[in-house]
Amino acid sequence: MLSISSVLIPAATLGAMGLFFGALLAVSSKLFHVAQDPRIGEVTDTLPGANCGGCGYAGCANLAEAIVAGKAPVSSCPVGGPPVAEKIAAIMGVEAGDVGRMVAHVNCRGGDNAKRKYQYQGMKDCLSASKVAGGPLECTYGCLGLGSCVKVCKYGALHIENGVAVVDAKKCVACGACASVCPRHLISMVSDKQDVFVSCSSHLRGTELRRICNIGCIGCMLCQKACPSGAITVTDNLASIDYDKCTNCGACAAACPRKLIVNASESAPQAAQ
Amino acid sequence: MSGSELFSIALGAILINNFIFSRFLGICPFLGVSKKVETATGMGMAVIFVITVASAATYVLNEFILVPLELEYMQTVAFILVIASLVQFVEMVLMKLMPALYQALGIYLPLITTNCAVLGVALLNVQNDYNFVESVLFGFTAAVGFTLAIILLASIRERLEFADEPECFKGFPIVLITSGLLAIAFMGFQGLSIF
Amino acid sequence: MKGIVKQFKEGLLTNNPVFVQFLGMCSTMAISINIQNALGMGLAATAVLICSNAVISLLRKVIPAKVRIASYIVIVAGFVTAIDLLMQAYLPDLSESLGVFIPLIVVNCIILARAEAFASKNKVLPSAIDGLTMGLGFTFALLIMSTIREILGSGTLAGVQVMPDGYEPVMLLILPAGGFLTLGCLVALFQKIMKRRG
Amino acid sequence: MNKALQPLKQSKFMQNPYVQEIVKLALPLLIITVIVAGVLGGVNAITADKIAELAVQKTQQAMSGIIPGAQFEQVDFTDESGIINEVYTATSGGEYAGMCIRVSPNGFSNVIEIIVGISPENTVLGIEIVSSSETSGLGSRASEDEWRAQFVGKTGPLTVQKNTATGENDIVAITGATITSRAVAEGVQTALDYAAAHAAEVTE
Repeated sequence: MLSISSVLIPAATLGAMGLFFGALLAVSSKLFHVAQDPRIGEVTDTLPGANCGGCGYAGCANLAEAIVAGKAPVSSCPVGGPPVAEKIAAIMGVEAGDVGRMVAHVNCRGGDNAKRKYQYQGMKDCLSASKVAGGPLECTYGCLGLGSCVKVCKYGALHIENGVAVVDAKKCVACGACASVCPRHLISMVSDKQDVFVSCSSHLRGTELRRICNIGCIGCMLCQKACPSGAITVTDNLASIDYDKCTNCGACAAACPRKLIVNASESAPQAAQ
Repeated sequence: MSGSELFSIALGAILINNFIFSRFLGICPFLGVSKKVETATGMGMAVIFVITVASAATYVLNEFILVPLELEYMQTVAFILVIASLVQFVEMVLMKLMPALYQALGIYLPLITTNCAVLGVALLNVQNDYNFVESVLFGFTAAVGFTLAIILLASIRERLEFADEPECFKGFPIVLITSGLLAIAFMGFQGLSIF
Repeated sequence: MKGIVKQFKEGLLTNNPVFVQFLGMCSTMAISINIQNALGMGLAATAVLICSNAVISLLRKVIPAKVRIASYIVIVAGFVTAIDLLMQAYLPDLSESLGVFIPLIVVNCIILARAEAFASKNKVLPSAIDGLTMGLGFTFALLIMSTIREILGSGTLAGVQVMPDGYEPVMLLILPAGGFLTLGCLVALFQKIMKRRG
Repeated sequence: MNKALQPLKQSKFMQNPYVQEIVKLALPLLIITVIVAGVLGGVNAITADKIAELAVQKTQQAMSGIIPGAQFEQVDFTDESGIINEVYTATSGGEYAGMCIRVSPNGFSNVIEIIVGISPENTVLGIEIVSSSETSGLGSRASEDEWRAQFVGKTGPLTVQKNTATGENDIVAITGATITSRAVAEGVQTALDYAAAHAAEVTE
């Protein structure tokens, strides 16, 4: 029955074990103390701790290390969402706001406007398609529109519109998964305050380009002349904008004869013809 | 215990009663960490390392402390205390002495404490009343079975990225179905027996 | 009051431990072969979840970070062994059929995940309720799994012959592989429903 | 409380950082383990005899199922096979009516406990599966009556057949659970061997 010894013996043995292991952990935590950025501990605690791997890292502590080392954005925990992002931003001394929300942007609008070299019927994946004779498009820079970026995006921020990938700025958390999976490296991270973009990445000469894509940049330099702040320059047959100098005035978009400079503030202009 | 008996324990733990596909132990990390092959291998190595040490530790604990004091009912609590502290201790030692190996295993070590397989091995060792060598061997081969399973699944999952399965099957459902098919394949080993 | 309803909805549907968080799958797939096992396991796990969440959130300020995992597991193991012993004494047949799975509740990921993610950060009452809702979510998932697997797999429901005599039971569903397949399809169905309801 | 600890806190022993860390970490763990162990010790003490009593009750029930109306008396035994747990001699109406042996061979997922009733002429009177947590629907079908009835009357070396029983001592395995069927057969065979070897010494 309930005798004293039947309670004391287990309590004593397990207590001794608890003490032994507690001491072992205590001594080893002192002996093997490795200087570690205290913020990693704090960030790990704010993360939900489910170690689900949704952020692409192998667990929350791993993500915390990446955030503290600056390799991962503050808001890369999908499960935590904005509330956790704010708390981590506070710990990191970086305001989630002033860092400026980064958003992915696809630097091409060819898609169905670009001529096809052959009819591709292989695996629905841009990487595999780009391996078959350089991809089905005549243009070796353009977006293949097979949706590898759409598939890899965990937030449904990308979709294919008439043959080319388009980013939904509201849903994008700039985790960079699409940028790394695109074989043509067309996706870049830009600040969401930037409205004017050159939606082409081809360095082909104008005559060559006119034949294979009717809304690509032919390097006519009209935009460079029209720009008041000298933000847009044509290098190697392709116009490119220096986002720091650009004031979103839209002069270049108006001047472009091919209408390929997108000005998000107005409605996106239609294709040239 | 003759060689063939040891071999039968080893083969049983790796193929016939594989810890994932027929004993259902350690599924949470198995599905959680099998996105890429090298993370899966890292997890596998960490599991082999911890389960083997845990089997030895739990055998010694059970044989010299719990049984003499008739505290068999305390097995679960004692084993899990040992495993949790062992994992944390190993994590600290590795972080200090072998930072390179720690980076490789790193995050998987704390994940292992919540792994049913580790406690499963310890309890099965006691149930089959294996002696010391058999317990360590059973732990080691069970972990090798786990690693085999997780690497198999990881390599398949890497190719799954390119398959376009129906929308609602994306993510875990297709992984579960794949593991189901792997489990059917492993059932083929059921008939295997060694004399 | 509203908070509790939200927790219930979260536990059972939007944040179901098995179908959404993918926790505790070891026992879900292994136990869900017939209804009695599923019910027994679900209720035992719920009982442990409630008590351990309550006690852990009670002690959350006392336990230092370094020994956090070790102490949580010891508390959970204590509850499980206590329930196991009580079951063996007063509910012998249920305890026998659940066999090795009762001690494995200790490392059932749901309990430790909820302890780590919720109980160690909230007060006692919400943690206990969270334990209850997550436990019911787990039992709910187990029941669905076991109804399907028992009816199709062995033609009976709670031991009572349900399917017509000519029905040849799908033995595969009783085997371990069936666990994976059934859970896979169920999660797919769940994602389809949750997606349509936004 | 704090004031009482004051002298202790100042002592040189407590200044050593290791000791402080140990106290900070090990003390809570110690307290928790002691409480948990104490509670478990108590619960175990309460339930221990109930569980033991249940076990004995179950064995008695099983045995009277095999040899109805007999009194059973536990006998000590020398066990070479490693799976024999208990041996009872059955006497009904004053004279020796056979032996009941509890064996626990290793089944598919767990140990299976079987009680084998053996008549004085060394034939199997019946078997009862006391406890088994084999996969239900497969291994658990071993406890069904008609499958167990196969063993009744058998004496010689038992052989497990996959589909039809041809020989006199054949047992048809349960479909899909050959490992469980073989385990049960092995248990019964061990009991038969033991009874044959020790029948004389028990009856006198």
